Amino acid sequence: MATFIEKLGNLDRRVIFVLMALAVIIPLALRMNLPIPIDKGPSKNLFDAIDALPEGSRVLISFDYDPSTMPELQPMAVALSQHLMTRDIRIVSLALWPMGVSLGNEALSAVGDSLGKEEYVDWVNLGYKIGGGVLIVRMGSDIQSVFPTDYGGNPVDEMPVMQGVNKLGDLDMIISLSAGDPGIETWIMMAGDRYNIAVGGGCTAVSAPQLYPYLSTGQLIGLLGGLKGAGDYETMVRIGVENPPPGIAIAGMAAQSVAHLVIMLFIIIGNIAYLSEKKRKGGAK
Amino acid sequence: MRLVIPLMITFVAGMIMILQFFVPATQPMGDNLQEWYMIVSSAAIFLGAANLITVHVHKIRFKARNWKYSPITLIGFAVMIITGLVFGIEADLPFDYLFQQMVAPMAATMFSLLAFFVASAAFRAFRASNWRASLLLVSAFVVMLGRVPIGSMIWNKIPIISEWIMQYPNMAGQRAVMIGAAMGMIATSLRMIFGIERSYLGGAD
Amino acid sequence: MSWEVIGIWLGALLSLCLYSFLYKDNPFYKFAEHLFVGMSAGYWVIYAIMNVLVPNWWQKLVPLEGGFQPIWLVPGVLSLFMLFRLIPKLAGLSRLSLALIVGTGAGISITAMLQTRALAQVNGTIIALGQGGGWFDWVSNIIMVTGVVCGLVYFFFSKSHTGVFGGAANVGITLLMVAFGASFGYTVMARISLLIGQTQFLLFEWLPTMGIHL
Amino acid sequence: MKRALFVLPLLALTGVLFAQSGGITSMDGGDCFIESLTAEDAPNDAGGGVDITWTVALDTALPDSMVLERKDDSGIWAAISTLNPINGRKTDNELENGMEYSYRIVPFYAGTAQDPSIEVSASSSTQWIHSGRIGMLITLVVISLVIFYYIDQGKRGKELYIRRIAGLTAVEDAVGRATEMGRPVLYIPGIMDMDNIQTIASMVILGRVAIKTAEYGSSLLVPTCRSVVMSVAQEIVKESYLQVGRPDAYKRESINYITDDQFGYAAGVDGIMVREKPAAIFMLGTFYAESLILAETGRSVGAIQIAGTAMPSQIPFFIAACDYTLIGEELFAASAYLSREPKLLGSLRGQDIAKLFFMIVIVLGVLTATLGEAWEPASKVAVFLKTITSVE
Repeated sequence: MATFIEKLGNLDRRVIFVLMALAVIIPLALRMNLPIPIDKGPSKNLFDAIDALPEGSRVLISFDYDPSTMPELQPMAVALSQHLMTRDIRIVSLALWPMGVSLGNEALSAVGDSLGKEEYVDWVNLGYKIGGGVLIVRMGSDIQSVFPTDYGGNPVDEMPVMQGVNKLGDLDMIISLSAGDPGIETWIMMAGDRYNIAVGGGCTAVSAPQLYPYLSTGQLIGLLGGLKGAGDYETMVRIGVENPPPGIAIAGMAAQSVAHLVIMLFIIIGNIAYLSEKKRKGGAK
Repeated sequence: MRLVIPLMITFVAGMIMILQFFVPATQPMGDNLQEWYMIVSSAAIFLGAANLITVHVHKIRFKARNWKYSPITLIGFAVMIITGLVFGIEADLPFDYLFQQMVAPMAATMFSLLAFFVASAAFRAFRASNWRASLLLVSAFVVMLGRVPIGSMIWNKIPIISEWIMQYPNMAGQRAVMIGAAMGMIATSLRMIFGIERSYLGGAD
Repeated sequence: MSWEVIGIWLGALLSLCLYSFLYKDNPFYKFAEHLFVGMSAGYWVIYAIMNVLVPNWWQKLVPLEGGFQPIWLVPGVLSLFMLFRLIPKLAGLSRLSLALIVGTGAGISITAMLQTRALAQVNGTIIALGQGGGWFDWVSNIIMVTGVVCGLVYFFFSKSHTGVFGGAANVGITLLMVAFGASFGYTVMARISLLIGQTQFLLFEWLPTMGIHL
Repeated sequence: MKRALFVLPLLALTGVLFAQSGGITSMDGGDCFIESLTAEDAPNDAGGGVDITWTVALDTALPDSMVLERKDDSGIWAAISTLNPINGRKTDNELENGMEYSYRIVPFYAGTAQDPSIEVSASSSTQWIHSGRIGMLITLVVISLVIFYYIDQGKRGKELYIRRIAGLTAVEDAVGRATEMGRPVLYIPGIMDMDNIQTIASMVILGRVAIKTAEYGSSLLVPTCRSVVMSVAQEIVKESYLQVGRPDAYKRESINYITDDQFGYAAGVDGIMVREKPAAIFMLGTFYAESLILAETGRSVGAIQIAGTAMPSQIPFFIAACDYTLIGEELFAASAYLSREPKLLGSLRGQDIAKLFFMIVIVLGVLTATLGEAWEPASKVAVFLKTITSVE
């Protein structure tokens, strides 16, 4: 018996791969659904901060991600746009990552159309420019010099949504949906800290722990971490809304749970095998 | 001697960037410098492109191992360059289509391989071989449970404990790493700006 | 067959080729890998041209509204110097461009690192231990402050880790391990999310093109 | 110590305190719904900015819109911007320094202009020191002086100790093992460009590793994600081979560019790993999500892996999948450890003193803040420490 368990401890990693694949495919194919409890915390803080903005405020959303992190960040983009637009807050958006432009557009135009919001009046997408932090610092003194036109080449000066927005200081909040560098940290360093603008955001679950310190120093007002953060936000936006649109994040959470269980099961098996081997070797001495 | 001018450029550029942070009057100068920097570092990509072509042409010519795959790289490279230059990069044109339908899914797939690797790494590395390893194991385990709804179904305190670990021990650790690494980075940067570290320029004289 | 369906098939087949790497290296993976490397390299070259060199350099050197701004020749020349690496005799000139990149980068990092990674973190750690009120807050805050201080002790290089100092360094590395464990656990979710995203693509976008609806 | 002189201009700057001029006018807005209106030089800018702030009376109806007007040279008022009444703040940019500008606000109700507010005026000026960053400037100057002082001490031949760093003692073994097995050494310098300090640190370590591979005669592969990193790596490795007298063994084509794309790079390097089967893999520099893709594949081909990064989020993966991991600052200590160059050891000593300074600030701050809840004077110390560590 001991040898069987010990063999388990040296399992070929391909067995683990197969089980992981099944753990994700089966719940998705069967469309399992588990309820999400909303926690107090960084997700709620971001929601509340946006809820407290007066109508007509201007918020900058920076789409700092690409398709590889879409599963986590795109639902956030959608949920945030829904929240901002229903509260009649104007959205100025841009991307520090090249692929963020079209992803951002997808979210903004879909939500905008469903809520009857117009491009150039209620929202605009300025597009992408390389430069990360450098770019932000330039925008601190003059946005129009960095983005004379939006992503489609339309002059920004004439857009109603940009009236009164000349530099970063004219914005009420910056939200960065960030998959790495440049991303939230860049915005905190180059905009939040320098020009004293509230910075909030969403990130992949992986970078969330790294951003926690900024939450406690107040450099970040709130944070959506990974699919769970997106799920939280989706759930909060849906409260009090009749016939809410389907949530993208909620669907994946079931598969998430099962896969977590599988990994934890592996860790337990690994440890039982390890301990039993140690015990046997210890006994043989 | 051949390093004098490069070292001076490094010094001046570094000092301008430091000054523009503390002296508002020098901000326009810093802005310009940063734009130059952006241009020069983007232009460097042609070096890489030239290397990529050389390496693969070389492989094909000398029939190096796996040379049969090199034409694929070259064709892929050429197709992107040509579609980009001919049609432009706006949405719904060939360049964008190729990116969206081929490059992006491949990037997403490579990224998602991590789910498998995280599982195999956790299985192999998280063993209670000593008490410190056990702590690592326990904190990973609790946080993992706290992140999914199932955790709170097992015991409703688990998300709270997981959040506590993130807020206190984890934050302390992250902060120590950040402060320490910042000192390392500042010292390295200073050594470069003041010409004490110059090996990046190649040549020790 | 529409372009959209072709696109889904391209994406799906290439994904499966790359996934085959999990079993072992094979011709399918080699094919996808080489294609990926070539296409992505081409993509970034075009991006550098279209998104930086044209708008941020060329259009400033020769603005659309006319005129010629000679100052923008400087970055142009420096860029050219960078490319001189390809010509062995002139390769030395690339040091000038490299110096600009490195110097600017170093200058930006000094202030950014000191502000965001050092001072802000020190500032955030300065709290009253009783902050929060209850006994548990005391414990938590003490763990936090001790953790930061002992963690820093671990990073001391010029003093041997023995005696009290070594004890503190030990506490430090232990806490770092707890932090790394937590960070790993927290991340697992994100990694699985990515796999979920790709699986959703294969299950709900690709399979339906073959008439399979789950 | 000569280098320290360079820092003096910075120090001198901190001593210069500029009296903020620029004609601040603040007015009571009269019976208009604007209660008060202020114009003053925008702080901490390169000049050309005037801040206009206002408060609105709460008991009157808000106008539909408000227009900010500025008086030009000829005394004519021109609208320059539409204001959001509740914002309370607006900066007028691109002004000429030293000129006196006058402003007033005109409220509109149902499209009709009402009586304008009282006018206020100000002129813009350039600031020579950012008032919110003086504490940080002093800290930076002090840290720099300390580091330069110890670098100088090192150069003068002062004996400097460095503690053992496990991952680095293994470098020699790893390269030796690769030679024995007749397999290459793979060096991955992260995915960021040369402006990144971790990449720079990695390049310096690459120089040391290359010396070892040159001595042992094992082949060294360096795939890079950035063009500039590639050319720097070529220079550095060539130099190392030259240094140990093996210029013939240097192969430029083994240091090549893969692609700028993060995951394209990971795919390419994974391919190299399974086909070349390196016996030793170094992963030093800035890594993001690709860290574990590389480390797990490297592990599966049985290589000894030494990793190091200052990215807090990636360290756990390296710890789980690699034999040795340099954590955070250890990456920056590596070049000193491997070369034992006095100036680098000195720099390390300086870093330690800087950390000691921060530790003292933290401990003192926490103690005084805790005591301060019962004893007022202590809290003043805490507030002072909070102030000098906060940066605007």
